[in-house]
This record gives sequence, structure tokens and C-alpha cells, in this order.
Amino acid sequence: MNELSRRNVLQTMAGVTAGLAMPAILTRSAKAAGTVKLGCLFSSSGTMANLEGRLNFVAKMAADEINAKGGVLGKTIEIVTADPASDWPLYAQIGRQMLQQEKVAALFGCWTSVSRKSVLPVVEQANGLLFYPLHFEGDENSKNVVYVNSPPASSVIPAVDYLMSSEGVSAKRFFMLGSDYVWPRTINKQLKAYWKSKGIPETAMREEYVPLGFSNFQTLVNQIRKFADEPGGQPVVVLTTVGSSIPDFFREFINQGIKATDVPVLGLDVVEADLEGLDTKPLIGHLTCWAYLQGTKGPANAKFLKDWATYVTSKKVPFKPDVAIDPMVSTYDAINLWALAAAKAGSFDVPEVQKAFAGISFDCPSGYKISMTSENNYVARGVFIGSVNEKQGFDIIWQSKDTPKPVPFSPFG
Amino acid sequence: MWSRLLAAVALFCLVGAQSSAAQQPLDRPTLLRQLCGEAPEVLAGAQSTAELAATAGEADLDWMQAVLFALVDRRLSCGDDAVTLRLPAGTIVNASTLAPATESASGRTPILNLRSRGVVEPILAALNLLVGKDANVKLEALRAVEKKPQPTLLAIVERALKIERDPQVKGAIQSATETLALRSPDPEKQKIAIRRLSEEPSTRSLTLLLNLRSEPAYNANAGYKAALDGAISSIERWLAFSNVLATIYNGMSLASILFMAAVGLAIIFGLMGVINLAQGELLMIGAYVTFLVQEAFRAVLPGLLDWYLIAAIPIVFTVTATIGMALESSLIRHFYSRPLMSLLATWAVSLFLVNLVRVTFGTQNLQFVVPFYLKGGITVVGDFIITWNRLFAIGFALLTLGGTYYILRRTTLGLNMRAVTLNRTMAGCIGIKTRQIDRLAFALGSGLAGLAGLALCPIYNVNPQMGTLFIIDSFMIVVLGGVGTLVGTLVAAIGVGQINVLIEPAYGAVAAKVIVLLMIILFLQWRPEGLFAVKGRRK
Amino acid sequence: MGTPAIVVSGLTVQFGSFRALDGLSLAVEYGQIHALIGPNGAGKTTLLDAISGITRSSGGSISLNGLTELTRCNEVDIALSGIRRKFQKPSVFEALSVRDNIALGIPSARQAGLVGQSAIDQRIEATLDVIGLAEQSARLAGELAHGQKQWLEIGIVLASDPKVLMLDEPVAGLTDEETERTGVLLRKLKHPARAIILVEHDMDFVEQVADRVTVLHEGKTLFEGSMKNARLDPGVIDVYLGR
Amino acid sequence: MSAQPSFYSRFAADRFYLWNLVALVGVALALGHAAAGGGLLSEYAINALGQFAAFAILALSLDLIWGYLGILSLGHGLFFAIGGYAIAMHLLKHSYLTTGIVPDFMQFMGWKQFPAYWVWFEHFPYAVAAGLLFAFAIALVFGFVSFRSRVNGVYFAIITQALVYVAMLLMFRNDTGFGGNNGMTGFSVVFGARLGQSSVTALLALAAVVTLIATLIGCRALVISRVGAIMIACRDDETRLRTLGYRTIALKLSIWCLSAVLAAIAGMLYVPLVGIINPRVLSPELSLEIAVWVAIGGRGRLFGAVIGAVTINAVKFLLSARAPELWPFMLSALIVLVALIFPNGLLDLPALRSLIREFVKRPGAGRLTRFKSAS
Repeated sequence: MNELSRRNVLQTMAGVTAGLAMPAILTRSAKAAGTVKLGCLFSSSGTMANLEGRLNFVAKMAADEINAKGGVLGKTIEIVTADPASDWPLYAQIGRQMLQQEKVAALFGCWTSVSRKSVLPVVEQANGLLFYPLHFEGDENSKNVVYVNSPPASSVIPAVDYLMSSEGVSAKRFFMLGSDYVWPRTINKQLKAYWKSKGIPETAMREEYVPLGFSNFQTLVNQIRKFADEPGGQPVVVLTTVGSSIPDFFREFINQGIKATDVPVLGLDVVEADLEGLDTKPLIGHLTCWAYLQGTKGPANAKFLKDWATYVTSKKVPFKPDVAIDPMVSTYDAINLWALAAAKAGSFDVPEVQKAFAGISFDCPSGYKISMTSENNYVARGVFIGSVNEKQGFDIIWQSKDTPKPVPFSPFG
Repeated sequence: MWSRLLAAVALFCLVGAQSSAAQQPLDRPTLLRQLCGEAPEVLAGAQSTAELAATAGEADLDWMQAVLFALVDRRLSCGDDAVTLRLPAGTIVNASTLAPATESASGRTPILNLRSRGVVEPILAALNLLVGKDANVKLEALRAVEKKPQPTLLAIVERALKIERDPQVKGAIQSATETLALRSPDPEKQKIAIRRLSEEPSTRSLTLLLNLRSEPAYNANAGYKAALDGAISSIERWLAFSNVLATIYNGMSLASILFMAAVGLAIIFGLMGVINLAQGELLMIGAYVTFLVQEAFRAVLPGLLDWYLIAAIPIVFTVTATIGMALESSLIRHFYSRPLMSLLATWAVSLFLVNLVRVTFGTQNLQFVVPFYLKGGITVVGDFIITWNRLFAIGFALLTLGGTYYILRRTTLGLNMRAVTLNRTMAGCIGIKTRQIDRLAFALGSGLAGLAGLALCPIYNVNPQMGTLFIIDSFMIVVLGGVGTLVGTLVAAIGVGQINVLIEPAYGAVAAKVIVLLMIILFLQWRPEGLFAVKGRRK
Repeated sequence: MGTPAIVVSGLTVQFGSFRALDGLSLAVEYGQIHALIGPNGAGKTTLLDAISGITRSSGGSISLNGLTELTRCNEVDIALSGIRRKFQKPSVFEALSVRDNIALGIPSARQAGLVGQSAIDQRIEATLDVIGLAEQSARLAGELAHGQKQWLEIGIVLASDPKVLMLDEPVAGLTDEETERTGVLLRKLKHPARAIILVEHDMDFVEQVADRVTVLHEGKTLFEGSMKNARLDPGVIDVYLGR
Repeated sequence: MSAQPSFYSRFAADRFYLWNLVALVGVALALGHAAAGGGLLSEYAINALGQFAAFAILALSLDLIWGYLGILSLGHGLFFAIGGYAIAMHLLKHSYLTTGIVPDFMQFMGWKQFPAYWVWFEHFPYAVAAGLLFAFAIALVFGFVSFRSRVNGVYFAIITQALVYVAMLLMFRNDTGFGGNNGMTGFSVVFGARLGQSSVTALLALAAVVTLIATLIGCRALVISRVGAIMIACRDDETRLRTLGYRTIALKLSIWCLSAVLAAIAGMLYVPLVGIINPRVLSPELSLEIAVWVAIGGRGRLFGAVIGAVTINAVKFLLSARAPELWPFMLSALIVLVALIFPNGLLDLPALRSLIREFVKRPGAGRLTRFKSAS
């Protein structure tokens, strides 16, 4: 970011000029002979752009790696990208276009659950495949979607357990603050049922929702401060806001002088990229949980980070070379899983690839060997709990022993 | 009988054991090993530090403070062979001897989990109370200890009370110990603590006092009951007052943002009748220019980095005003007779600017250094905190208001602008160069939008889309206030800000916004000319 | 003389602190052309605005036929009660044909006393003839010359056969020949059941066509009588005609 | 001598309109062929054509009030959304009764049954009537208060924009019972047939195109009638028209309500084709974009709106898949071009011709003259 200089400007100019040479771009898809196409549904404009945008490049990087090893079934992978502009119906529109016009072998995409839900009927109707790289609310199991990341039972619940244990902060009271859409609503519904089963009274839970893109958290943080000072035991905030509401919330949290040791925040959708604009020193100690954190040790991660950094610098990708977030790794996993399945099936046809999912496994950069079974389309992943550090990243303070079996349908709620 | 005796003996032994432990010399390597270990070991190490601190010698106290501070601040490096720490100044020293050293190759920084952090931070604060060099540091440390009173820390506080020389700090420690006696078995001490707490009203104090109602003394001792009930009702009154203040403050901070976003628009719309949908993008550009100024400071004047925000003011104004002027003379001037087309054309400009910034800078939020004068806030009374960044916005809005008022009322430009607003043709006839006035007014309006962007930097996320958040709100403010009146814009901004904040706690932020916007829409149907309108012949 | 068509009494119109009309009283008779003259800002156009309901008065009354109180009506009802007004700036519908323009002058056939489409068509043809634009009927109004636009607007307001016709500067910007023709046209419009109010700066034209003249000054009546006498009135000379 | 030409000759006077209408009938025939099982058009093309037709109706509805009445609404997405939501509610409830799958939003809100206002929505006629009536009622109330207090021009534009924004904020709330941000999706059945079958898609697209043709004919009949002349007169000089004795409020109100109902119909045709509706259709940007379609195609010419809507959306579909970065730049350039040089739209052939003539006459003359706008 510090180097937004002439190079970027020149790049822009080049982009605009390239646009004027439209016909050349339009003929591009004609050279598809020895290739197999994979489609990406990640926005490069709108509210989700900062997060989703980088996933396009990870997909390309993964494809490049596979192609360098000879491709899949003798064909090179070609990644087709588009811009659904953070507009949920447009994901469906472009998804349809990719499946029916571009004839992609599989789709990789969506961040928010809303966008996935909008693409779902399209992939089901066309019998396509969508690899979804985000952890989410669960309660869904379509044969046309591969859920690469974890449902709540295997990601959120362990994190909440940690907070409630004496090893964590012995949390007794919970302030749930989320963006008003399906993922936060469902997560909170399941959490409430979970806490009830643990004997936590209703009075110890508060639930508030803000619209997507909401930014003025002054009043809400006031309320949290009040909630924290009330009797009943250690309070925590379970934050399920998404996108730009995350840094906005933290900024107000800092300014009102609340520390993680007073009221820890479990930010379920907080990734390194959300902390980019913040001075994270006053945020040290707040928590997040993902199936991958950049700080994880191991050769797979070291290789992934190095590859990404090289890719960013050599391809002049407009994102930081030294930031890797879970959905990036999940997208990387997704491309590899698809390639493994296709190679195993000996075909790019969706029904064949679907049959091949059972039993495949891949060495994820997270250090876990992730795998799929014939039971469902979920991928078994490891779980990390991270704590915000002063370098706008996370320190790993807990991680699961192995990859817990994914439970698509929550027993709670 | 026997049991009581036994208990007394046990207690005696315990005390004895503790004091004998305290007299042992500090085992620095063991302690360091603990602090470098897993979470339970860190906790044990921290606890033993706290116990030792009540009696340790001054050199050891300094050492403990340095090590714990480094631990919390992640400046500790645990190697297999040696433990080093980096002093705040940057030099690496051996953690045991504090002699200069080099960092071990196998060094890793221990990570405090939340529980350990919750324990270590108050201990560090207590140590600061003992060895701190500055009265302010000590007072802050005292507050931290008070907030999380731990039994082990009481001894340290007592020791601090004994050795403290500064009368102000000594007094503060004295009253803190009295407050900490809230849980003491002696009702008289409790009463003093209750009075102390009622002097610092907050929800936390209230919670502490409410818990005391279950004490046996509450029902047994009439004086105790009266003291407690009096304290509780006093705190409740203060809290109610502080809530009113907080609401007004929150409302004013929202109002200041609305006002700044709207004032430039008010000038442009009032003067030219042109709606500039790209106003939000000028605001966004203002924020980006602020960022560039910050980067320039970082590169050229790193020592003065904290002052970039102030230095950016003239630069931001000039840049956005120039962009506005260019916009006016290339595009907007063609639309003075076609206001509806101007809506579409300026929207196109806004689309263009957003995307230009997006492909140039990327979509991520810009990272701003928060200058020291905008960090945090101060508790005024009860739960009411004044946060510096919002106070900055309010102050900035007031300055903007003053500046704009001055330009409009006290300068030739302002006079000419008002003349053109009232009667363009006539103004032209008496020799005012209306084209030039248009351009300058547009430049002024754009510059003000840029300044609004600057003021938002410490509060909001700065990204290419930030401008679109403000455009509808600021239009409603301008129209509600009445076109062409600065006072109207001000009153509308304050009104909308306050009403919004009043509704928000009850119905939530969205409902508040919906209700306020609907109220404005209805009001405008009833009074299309707004709150303060200049009346004239229709048609 | 019968009941006056329009009686204005004590009419006040205020813009902010400025009184455009200040307790003005005036009567306009049927069968006459009544001219309003006076310097700029005297309140002539404001009076027409007030009568046609475009501007709300802050005091006084305006009555039609001594019955209808116009200050309480909106401009549509006033128009439908038979009052028409030509604006100072030629206001014709440029995107429509000349014929369509005239047709728009008849908002309601029944109210104009016409039965059936053929009666309406006849009225349109007749109006086109009167204003001399029959040849141009298919052209777009926007393509007409300035003088023709003035006549077209007179045609529009004439089409419904109004009781009161208000003409705001009908010869402004016309050539002498066109002014001449307009004068002829105006005299043709005179009718025992019609009152015509004329606002004009061209004194010779006013003298040529007007039966009666009211000179306004600062929202008040300065003089009322014939144009000939107005030219002799010292007050009028002082503020308006010049020495 | 200058008698009024007959209705039919006036209807047929515009050759441009007629040829385009013929072309549209051709599209409808092709879709009919596809619905009968013909493989002339790809499924994707069929779906896209249906969507374009829905957008064209939406653009027409705006053209009716902006192009012919001079009222710019920047909130037409509101009525489009009302229609869309009504039909989505129908599809969802119909699908639920057929398949028994509980809609998503009820699942995550923990609701056991549909909110009270969902009653009878399983009946198609009721859903359509409810949607149209609601759009009509909103338009009537809002239009009445606005037009009565003479809110017009840019004021009306920005107040409608605020209105659609408010509606968006409201619909983003999950507790309204319309699915919140998620909106509604997962429609599986329409009239008992499985949604997504290519013949069903073709029928839906055919319905959209046929409705578009009907709307075009109806609108043409309206604008060449006397009412059309009054509308244009009202657009150009409302005060003049009022002083001629026309109750312009009633006129504006009826056309405004008609326009709202048309927009709602467009929404009803659109949603089954895309299979999702959520509050994003209420975003102020979309409503602004509708105005852009009309402006680029040309205001006050019915086919201008249609061609504008179809071209812009076709290019957008194409670009957002192939060169996504480019689209916003192209769109903004187009708007500025139209606003500055072709105020009557890119289809303004006379303006184009004279522009070319000017270039030919004065080679090297770099300056483009602006052409007079209709309003």
C-alpha cells in the first residue's frame, strides 16, 4: 500500500487502454482447445472487493502450479474471472453465464452466504459444481456445492468453548453483534441454543444487528460498555459483522478505551485483511477462529506464503504479498481438490467428479491433511483460534489436534 | 474449637511461609523460564512476581517491571540458550542481567493468551505503581489495579502507599485502598468504600454497590443501609445525567459529520441549482489526499508524522477545489439549465472517480496513523466518554462553519455569491462575472467536501466506496435545511443527528435511519422549501 | 354598465418584506380593453399572477362577475371559470403542432359550450383563422417565428372563448408590421361578453387599442382613465412617461 | 384543410417504431419456437432475452413519466421490487406447498409459519393483484402528496431516491419477513412446472417479450392521443397548462401510478427468470441506472428506452464476464457523452447526421456542438 506510485497508475492506464482494444479481449476465449476452464465468482468492486478480489489471484496461482506440473488429464487449466460487483443477484447471473456460455468445468466463489444462496439454484439447475471457500452457517448440503471450509459445529463452537473455559476467560455473558443477514443470524441462533444447553440464562445474552456496510458504532459500543459493567460475570462480544463494518467497529472499540482483557471480542469473520487499516496495538488479544491462520508453522505453509509473495510481485497483483487469509488457502485447496478429483475420475464431467470426491485428501498449507468422504460434500479441516497481535495479524493460541469430522446440520437450533 | 485452632495455625504457617519466600533472593532464570513457558507456567510466574513484589528490593522491582513490560509488549525473546529482551529504546539486552546482548537465533516471542494477559497486565500496573517515574504513569497504573482488584496486588498497593512521596499520588493511593476495602468484613470500612465509589459514578460502581445489598449488614445495620441506598441513588442520578450528555455528544458528533458532508453541497446546490452526485467522491478524494500527505510526511518528515492531519488541511482543500473547478468548467457548466441531466452526468463522474481510485489504489481500507492527540478519550462523568477523534470532527465542523460563514458574509466573493444566488441575471447586469463566481463557488463547495473527507479519516474507513455512504444523507440535510441557507443546513444536521441518536438505542441503527429519512421525506412534502427558505416569486 | 368582470379591492401581495401590490383596487368592465401600464416593478405582472391564481395574495379580494372570489381558488379553477392569460414570455408548447396547441386551449369541450368532436374541430379551425396561422397548423410550434408564437399563444387562450382575457405584453419584440397586425387582432377580440386586460409598455399601441388605462406605481394605482389623459397627468409623467 | 389525421395513420407514422415492433415480434416467435422445443436459441440466450424484455418494460415505465411528463424518478426500483417481491412470495409459497422445503429465511429466523401477510400468496392471481395494487397504492400516496405540494424537478428526483433508499434499508432487515439481505431464492416450481427446465425458461421469456410488445403498443396509443399531447404540454410548461384549466395533478398522478404499475409488472417478469430477489434491486444505483438506460436510448421515444435498456444490459452482461474492470468506465463515458453531445440519446439520428455533416463541412473542426435538448 505504501508503494502506490507510478506503477499502479501506469497499470491503470494500461487497463483502460486495454479496454479500448475490446475486440482483442473478446476473441480470447476462442483459443480453448487444449484447456479446461474453471470459473471464479469473486467481486473486484463493491463492498466485498477488498476481501474477495484477492481470491481471483489465488485461483490463478493454484492453476498455474497445476499447469506447471502438466495440468489435469493432459489439459491446462484456464481460470475465467468476472466481477459480480458485490451484487448478489449478479453472482447468479454470471454463474449461469459461466456454466452455460463459457462451459466451465466448475465454479469457485462467493464469500457471503447470500451470494452462495443466490448461485445455488443456478448450479443445481445446470448440475454444475460450486466450490465455496468460506466458513459459514452450515445447515445446507447440496450435491452441487463443495463446502471447502468449516460449518459452525467444527469452527465456532470450539472457539466459544475456549472462551468459556478457564483456559480462556471463563466467559459468562455474551453480546452478539452481527450484520443483518443469514450467516450472523444463523450462527447466533445456534450459539444461543448451545449456550442454553450449557445453562446460560437468556438474560446473559444480547443480540444486535446492523445493516451491511454500517459504520457508526458509537452508540453500540456504548451499549457494549454498559453491558460489560453489568453484573453476572465475564462478558464477551461475538462479532459477526462482515466487510468494512469490522474495522469500523474496532476503531470505535479502541477509542472508547475497551481492552481485550476487559471485553474480549471473538470476531468470527475477522481476517488479517480487515486489520490492514488499523493500529492493532490496542486490539491485542481479541480472538478469531479459522481453518487457517497465517502464523501456522510447517513446510506447506512456508511454501504457500513464498509462492504467494512471488506471485504477487511477479504478476503485479494489487494486494499485499505478505498477507494470507483463510479463504485464500481454502480457494487454493478447492482448486487442488477439484484437480485431484478430476484426475481420479478421469473426466471433467460433473457426475464423475462428484463420485471421485470420496476419499481424496490434500496437504493444506494449514498443516492439516484435509479430506473428503462419501457422506457429504464437506471438507474436513483443522481449527485454529488466533489472537490479534500488534502486527495486524494473528498469533495462534489454540489449534485442534486433527481435522474434526464436519457436521453440516447443527444439533443446536 | 479444634478446627478453629487448626485454621489459625494453618493461617499462621501460610503467612510465615509467604514471608519467608519473600526474603529469598529472586531467582531470575527460573522466573524467565516460567514466563517463556506454556500458559499455566506463565500464570504461575506472574503470580510469584506479584507475591515477591510486596517485599523485593528496588533493583529486583525494576527488573520485574522491565521483564513483565517486555512480555506484555512482546519484546521478550525466548531462545534455547538465552532469553533476551528489547528495551523500548530498541537495544537488545540479556533478560536476566539487562546487559547488552544479541538475540538468540532460536528466539521466539511468547504469546500471552487472554487469561494470562488479564493477570499479567494488572501486576505490571501494580509494579508501575511502585517503580514508575512519573505521577501520571502511577495514577494510570492505579486505575488499572483498581479496575481488576486481585488479592495479591493489595500488598503491593499497601507498600506503594508507604513509600510514595508525591502527595497527590499518595492521596490517590489512599483513596484507592479505601475503595478496595469494599469487600472488607468491617462495615465501617465498607461504608467509606461505598462513599468513595459513589463519588466515581459509573455502571461498574453501580454493579459493585448493588451486589452489597445481599450483605448481611444491609438488613442489620440501618446506617449501612442508608449509606448504600444513598450511594446507589446518587450514582443512578449521575448515570442518568451522563447518559443525557452522552446522547447529546453522540448526536453532535453525527451532526458534525452530516454538516461537513452537506455544507459543500449546500453551497453548490443553493447557488447553481445543480445537484452534484459526485460530491461524495470529492470527499473520498479528500481522504485519499490526506493519506498521500501522511505518506509524504512518513518519507520526508517522520519526526512530525503526527501533524500530517493538520498539514493536510490546506493541501486537501486546494486539491479538491482544483478538481471541482476543473469539473465545473469541463462538465457541470453545461447543465445549469438542465438540472435533471446534471444528476446523471455527475453520477457518471462519481462512477468514474470511484473506479479510478479503485484501480489505482486498490479496494482495501487505507491505513492511517492515529496521531497522539486523537487517540482514546477521557471519561467525563459516569459512563460518558469524550473520544478525541469525534471531538476533532466536532471542532473541525465548527471551524468549517465559521470559515464558510466568514467567506459568505465578509468577503467580496461571498457577497457576489449571494447576489448570484438571489438573482443571477441581475447580478450579471451589475457587472458580477457570474461564470467566474460559479466556478469559484463550485471550487469552494468541492474544497469543503475534501475537508470533510479529511475530518472523517480518523473516524471512518477510507476506501473508494466511502463517498456513496454520504450522498443521500447530505442531500436530505441540504433540502431539509432549505436551499441556500447555511443556518438551515446547520440546524438540519444537528436535528437529524440528535433525533437519530435518540431513536437508535430503542429501535436500532437501521430503524433510526429509516424513521429519520421518512420524517424528512414527509416534512418535505408538507414544506418543500425546507426549514429556512428564501421566498420569492414562483415559476 | 353592468357588473364589472373583475373587481380587485384592497389587494396586497407580499414577497418577504417587499410589497409588490399594496392595497390595490381596480375594476375591469366587460366589452372593454383595459390596459395596465407603469414602470418595471410597479406590480402589473404580479396583478395578473394574482388574478390567475399563480401567486397567493396576502390580503384583499378579487371577484369575478361580483360572485366568485378568486383569491380562494387555484389557477385551474380560475381558468375553468373562464379567465385566460397570455404570459409575458411567449409560452407555447414547442414540441407540439400548432393545431395541437390550439386544441389544448380547450380543456373541456362542455365548459367551452361545444358538443361533439366536429364542433371542437370547427372551433380550432376558426381560431386558427383568426390568428392567421391556418397554413401553419401542422408545423411544430417550436419552429414558428417570434411574432407567430405570440399570436399562437393568443390563439391558445382564445380557443375556449374566455370571459376574461389577460394579455401580458403581446407586442413585445414584434416588428412594426406585426404590431399593427396584433392591434387589428386585438380589436377583433373585443366582445360585449369579454373583458380584456392588457399589460404593455408600447404607449402608442396602448393608445391605439385600450378603452381605459390604469397606471400602477409601487403596487398602487397612480392614475385611472383614458390614455390621452394619462399622458397629461403630471404624476404619471413624473414616474413613468418622463418629461 | 388541416383536419386531424386518423388514429391509425398517426400510429403508423413512425416507421422506426414500426420496424422495431416487427423485430420484437420476430423475437417473440423465436422464443415460441424454443418453448415448443426448438433449439435455435441457447438456454442462456433465452434467459437473457427474457431479462432484457423485463428491463425494457422497466425503462418504458420510466420513459413514460420522464420522457413524456418531465418527472424524473430516481426511485423506480421501488416499484420494480414490489412486483418482484410479490411474485417471489408467490413462487416461494407455491414451492413450499409443492415440495415442503421451508424457505431459508424462516429457517434462520426460527419461524415455524409464514407471517400473516403471506396469506393467499400461493394463489397466483392474488399475488399479482396484491403486487400491482400495492405498487399502485404507494405511488398514489407518494405521488399525491408530492404533486400536491408541487415537489418536482430535482427535488422529486432526490426525494424518490431517498425513498428507494429507505425501502432498501427496511428490506435489509430480516425481521420484516421478506428474507432480509438474503431476499428470496430457491424457487423450484412455477405453475406446477419445474423452474429451470429450458421450455419453462422459454415460456417465461416469451411472456416477458409479449408483455413488452403489448406495453409498447399501449404506450404508443397513449402518447399519440390527446392525453399524450397534454403530457408533453405538462412536461414543457406546467404553469401554462394549469392556467389553461388542466388539473395537472390528476394527470401526473395517473401517469405516475400507471408507470409504477408497469414497473411492478416488469419486476414480476424479471424475478422468475433470475431466480432471486433481494434488497439490492432497491439500491439507489440501480434506480439511477434505469434513468441512464432511458437517457442513452433517448427520452420521449418509446423505442429509445427499450433499445437503451437492452443495449446497456447486453454490454454489461458481456463485459462483467469478460472485462469487468472496464464496464464502469465505459458506462460513465457513455453517460457523459449523452449528457453533453446527444441530449436526446444515442439514437438521435438527425443529431448524428448533422454532427457528421458539420465534420465533413469543416474538417479539422474539433469542437462538437451541443444539440438542443427536448427538455
